Amino acid sequence: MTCDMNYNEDQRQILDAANALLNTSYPLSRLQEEKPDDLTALAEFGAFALALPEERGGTGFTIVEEALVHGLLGRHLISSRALANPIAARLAARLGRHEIAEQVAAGTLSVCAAVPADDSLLLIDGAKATLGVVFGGRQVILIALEELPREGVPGLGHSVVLSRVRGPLSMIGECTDSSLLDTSDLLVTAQLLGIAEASRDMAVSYAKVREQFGRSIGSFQAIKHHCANMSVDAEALSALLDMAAIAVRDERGDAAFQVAALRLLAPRVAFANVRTCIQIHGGIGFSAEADAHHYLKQVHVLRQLLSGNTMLDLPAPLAPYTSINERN
Amino acid sequence: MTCDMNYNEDQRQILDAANALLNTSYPLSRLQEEKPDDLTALAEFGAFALALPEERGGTGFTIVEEALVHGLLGRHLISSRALANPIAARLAARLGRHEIAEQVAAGTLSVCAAVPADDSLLLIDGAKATLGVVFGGRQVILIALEELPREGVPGLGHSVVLSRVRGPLSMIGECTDSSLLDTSDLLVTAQLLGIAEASRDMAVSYAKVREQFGRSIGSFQAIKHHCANMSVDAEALSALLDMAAIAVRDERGDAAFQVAALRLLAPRVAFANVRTCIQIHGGIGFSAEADAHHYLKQVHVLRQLLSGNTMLDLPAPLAPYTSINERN
Amino acid sequence: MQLDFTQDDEAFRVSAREWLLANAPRKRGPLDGQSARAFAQAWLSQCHKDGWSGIGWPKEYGGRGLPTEKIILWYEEYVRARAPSVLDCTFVSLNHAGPTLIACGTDEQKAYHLRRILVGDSIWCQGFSEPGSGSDLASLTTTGLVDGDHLVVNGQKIWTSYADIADFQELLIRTEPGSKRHKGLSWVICDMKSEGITVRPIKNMAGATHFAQVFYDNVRIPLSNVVGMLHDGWRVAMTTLGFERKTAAMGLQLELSIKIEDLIALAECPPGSAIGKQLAELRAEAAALRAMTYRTLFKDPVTASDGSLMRLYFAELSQRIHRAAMDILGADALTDSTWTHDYLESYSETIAGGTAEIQRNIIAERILGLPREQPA
Amino acid sequence: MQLDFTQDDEAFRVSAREWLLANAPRKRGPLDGQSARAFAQAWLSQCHKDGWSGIGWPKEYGGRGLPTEKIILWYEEYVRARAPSVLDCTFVSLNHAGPTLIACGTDEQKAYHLRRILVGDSIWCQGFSEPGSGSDLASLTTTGLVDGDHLVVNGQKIWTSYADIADFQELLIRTEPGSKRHKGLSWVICDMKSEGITVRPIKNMAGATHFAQVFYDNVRIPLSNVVGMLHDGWRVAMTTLGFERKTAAMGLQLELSIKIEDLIALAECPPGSAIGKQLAELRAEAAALRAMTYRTLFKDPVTASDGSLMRLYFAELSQRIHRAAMDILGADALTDSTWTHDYLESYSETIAGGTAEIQRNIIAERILGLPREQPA
Repeated sequence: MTCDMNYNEDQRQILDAANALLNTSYPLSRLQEEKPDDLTALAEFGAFALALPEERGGTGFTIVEEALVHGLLGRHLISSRALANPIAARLAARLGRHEIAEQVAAGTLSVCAAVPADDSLLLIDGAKATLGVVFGGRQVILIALEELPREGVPGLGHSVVLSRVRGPLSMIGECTDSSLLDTSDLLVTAQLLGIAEASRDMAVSYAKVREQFGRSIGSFQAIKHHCANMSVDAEALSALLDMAAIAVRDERGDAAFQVAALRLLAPRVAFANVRTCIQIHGGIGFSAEADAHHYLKQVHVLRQLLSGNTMLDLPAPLAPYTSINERN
Repeated sequence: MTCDMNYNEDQRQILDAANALLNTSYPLSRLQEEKPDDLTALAEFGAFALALPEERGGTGFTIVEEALVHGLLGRHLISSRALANPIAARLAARLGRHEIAEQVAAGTLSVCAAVPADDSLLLIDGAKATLGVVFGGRQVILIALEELPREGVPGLGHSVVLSRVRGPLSMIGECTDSSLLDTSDLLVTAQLLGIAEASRDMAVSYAKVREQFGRSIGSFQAIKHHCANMSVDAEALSALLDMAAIAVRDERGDAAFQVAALRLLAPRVAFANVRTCIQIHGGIGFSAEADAHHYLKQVHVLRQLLSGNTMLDLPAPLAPYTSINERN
Repeated sequence: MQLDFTQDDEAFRVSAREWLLANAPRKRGPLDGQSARAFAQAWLSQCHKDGWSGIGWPKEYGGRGLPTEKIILWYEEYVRARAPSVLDCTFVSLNHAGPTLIACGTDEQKAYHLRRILVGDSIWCQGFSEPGSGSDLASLTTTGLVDGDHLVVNGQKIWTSYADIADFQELLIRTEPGSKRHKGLSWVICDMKSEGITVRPIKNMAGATHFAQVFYDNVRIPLSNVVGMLHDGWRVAMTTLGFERKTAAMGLQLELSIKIEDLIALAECPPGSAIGKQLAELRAEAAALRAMTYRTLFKDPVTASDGSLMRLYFAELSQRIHRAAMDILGADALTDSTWTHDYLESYSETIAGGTAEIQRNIIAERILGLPREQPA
Repeated sequence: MQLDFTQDDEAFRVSAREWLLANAPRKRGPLDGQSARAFAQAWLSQCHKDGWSGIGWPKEYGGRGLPTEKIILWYEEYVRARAPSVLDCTFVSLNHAGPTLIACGTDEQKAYHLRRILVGDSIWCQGFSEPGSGSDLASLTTTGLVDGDHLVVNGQKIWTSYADIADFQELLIRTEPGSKRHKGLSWVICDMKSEGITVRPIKNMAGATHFAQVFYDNVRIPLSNVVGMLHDGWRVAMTTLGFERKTAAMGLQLELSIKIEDLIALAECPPGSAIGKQLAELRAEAAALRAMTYRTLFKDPVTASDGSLMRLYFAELSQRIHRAAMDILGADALTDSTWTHDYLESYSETIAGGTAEIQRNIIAERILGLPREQPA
């Protein structure tokens, strides 16, 4: 078959392996400890070198498998450093800084994501990072952080870990090339999809066991329909992500269009699902004791890493041949 | 009591009387005949002279009671000529054309609503009207129609009755004064509220009697929650309408603000309720045999008669004394 | 995961495109009645003449037996060329009755009907819904009692599209007296010219009269018209679901991608404007629907609940697109036009074939495993 | 229908405004713990000193017995001056416990508690919800067994706001063994310093710790602390609903009008922009909420279902306003600030005090008369 939207055997294997690693080394329960994620196990697994050519230390997979793995990273609420890392590696390679690219891919240089806020930069979970990737609309910038003084900043709900840096930045280089931005957005939206699916699953599981009025709340149509809505949106987003990942991998003409669609849809779906997940959990969902709120906060983080909306600037892959006026 | 949001005795009486008239002379079942409404009975009731001073043939009520009555006209899907009429009367009076104003209020001159469409005017249910009120954004224009040739135009779903006129118009006068536009919008939104409430009531009644899966569909939570949503929105809109009507009557400083809020909210609520009403009715709701679709089409007509959005141009009646920066 | 079209596929795409641009009617056909029938038949006949009818049907039954890739390309080219809506009066025969006969019919039934369907000679309608069983199909009560070598049918059906112009009907009836729910039903071929059938057309809110109520008063149908086993009609009705959910829905789903492009062309969208934001979101959703459509095509088997996911997404997106059109049209929203007609028709999307509420129940119960609704 | 404020009303408004602008703290108080208690007590004590505590309470109990008009004006001025949130740790005592004691308490209970509440000397919390009965309050199982002239309480409560800093609790318990649903409950005053009480604070998703789980291990409460009749606690709990739904909610509801104005000031809204459209709609909804609030104030009686209508509209509007703020904030949405904190807190609006789903059930069943949910 020349077309097939199902996962192939290799894809199933890498997903199974990544899942096993994540369940062992990064269970959600770790979040209660409020410690920064140690990404060593992921780096050793090769998660940051997935799409690198094998001669550069990569595992020979493609952006498709990398996106699938990032879906799992989203599910497991892995620090956004795991996103900054593959973007930094690609950016460094484009800048001809291959020594940086290789160290980053191997996980020996710590990279964090950063976003501009007024006259400063907010580093996300970057207290100890040596490099930063600034996600600033339609460009990404690689900066050196080693010598910059960081000021701790209380983050959203006291659980997003932030620090602020000011003053002249030590810029390694920047990139405004759409293809890198599309790759970046693909990985970010893959994580958003992971969150959208995980919050659906968490809500459904809870709805099956939580009882009110003498029966499981999942037997109430309002809850059922909430869950159905979460499923439909996650399914649509997931199909779109697969389509976009294939298009990016194969450098198809519609790659930019598909990623633009993802960029709009993914944060919306992830937000809606996380909100519904919290609502279905009731009081416990609003507490810091359930994990639902961590998904919410991560969605807020991830959406800041998406580049700008280009949805109406791109030709559609499926457009009419004649204008509607010609037809009627 | 100096403040009271309940209807007083006079208001209850006029509503009861109008309701009795409408039930007798304008039952919804008349719509199956697809004939233009004869507004004589309403004119004789004084519906078009409600807010006129008594010395001019009015009944001495105010815009508040007029708005309440227009809520009932909306419920009964009375032709939009019943809206064009009181606006034409007010506009003629402002233009010093008192003879026109009096004939219109008495119902002896027929007036229709008109909206600009490209280089022509669409008359709504105006096949025999002698005057037209053009609702064109932030102005209303009174035109004479007698000598204009009209071309029949198929209307929305073949049930909105339209005709088109072209060429130079015989303009009697125009008005861009906000107070007249606010009065007009108040009556239009009152009709939209009437539709929002009527479609809620129609949906609830049907949900109680229609059975599927061995029980009334109103016992399913999805249907219940649809109905609850219709109620909440209609209740909010209704409270806002009362607030705005009082403000317009008493020439309060916040009248324009309240009407601006109505202008945004009323079509949205009416649409949502009518859509839900159709959905709850299932197949029969989609057919032309139930009345739900008439509500839908009337909402489309009424929204065209609303003047432009001014919501963010007006000061709020309840605004902070200090900016948030001063506070923190 | 791959979407690699071969050179052969691309050549097929070009031939489909060229044929469609040269042959597809330039104007929308009539909405209902005999003129709609004539228009649809002429178009299908023209398709058939050049080998474009039943492209997914097996070759042995007169189709072209094309693989999924080429069917995708056909429908993509079909909607891009603005060929007539797939949801015309040939929809049921091509996408539902035909495939059911192929799967469950006798040789005689196949021999008689399949070619007529492909050529456009016979028009079919569907007799499933009843006044008391809209969303609850299994509660249907129209009966067929065996009398010699015939079934004698009494009862009524409703929301039967094109009943007034159809030659045959796929009719689901309760043949086992006293049976409950899904049991004891049969799927039979009903000749619409049979004595005892009365068709009462019902006008819809868009002003078109393409559905009807059908009354059966001692209608005699030969037992040889039963498709599959007697009393086994539910299973027969379910066999085409996969086909229906894959191929048949494709044309409708892809058409939304065209509609949103038309809407973007129609609207003036300054960057950052409210309408621009809305259209961008709708365009993104149409892209997602297309991706879902393709994903489903390669899924095996496609379950009823997969269908519900896609159906629900499609229906609500279609309604949103059409509502946005009404906002963009301004005063023209009051006139009858292709946009306003389609807008009104779109209200049926969340009702026909199982309401949105039923689809959500199916998703919640069958995919997510939430507890079943408690019966009364 | 009229909204005519008298000269006397207007003079009152001016005096309220001047006092608030001169006295209301310029900064938001601490969120939780003893410092939040100290802040709230200092503010209430200041209000009381100048006659602004319990303005709606009857004069005989230390209030000012002001009519509805003046209470409206007070809350309007209160939110405009950005005085401290009414939903601090004095909310339950002023708006719930106090009015309940006024309506149902004994002379001794009133004499002991009411003045302490008005002055800010005693802080109350509410002990209604339990782990197994969140939205289903009537299923509560914490028991109080009569033992001589005491009740012996065992069980647990959850989502009790400010339990860690409260002096007293309004505690709803099952005092009639074996009773079901609303029957056999009692409303008692529980001294939070009683032996056998353990408070486990629970951090919420906004990082504040203002609610808690409370465990009762053979806690002895004098029978003289029962408010109303023994076993008649449900009725007692319901008496304050009217008050709560009228006056208490007003401050919160009107505060949204201020928040939307702040948001409009914060955002840059070019005409026709997507964000401008959204803010215009939110502003219109806030205006509608204000109108609903006023309407409800003049309604008599205010039923539970009136409360549900308003509660639901308020809750969802509040969440939409706060979500819009997050969009507008851009990268600042990642930092902890008044806006982001309030945004996270807003998630409780559709959960606390009966979820949005429960409110919709109440509206559908009690206002619209749709059939009751079938019990399991």
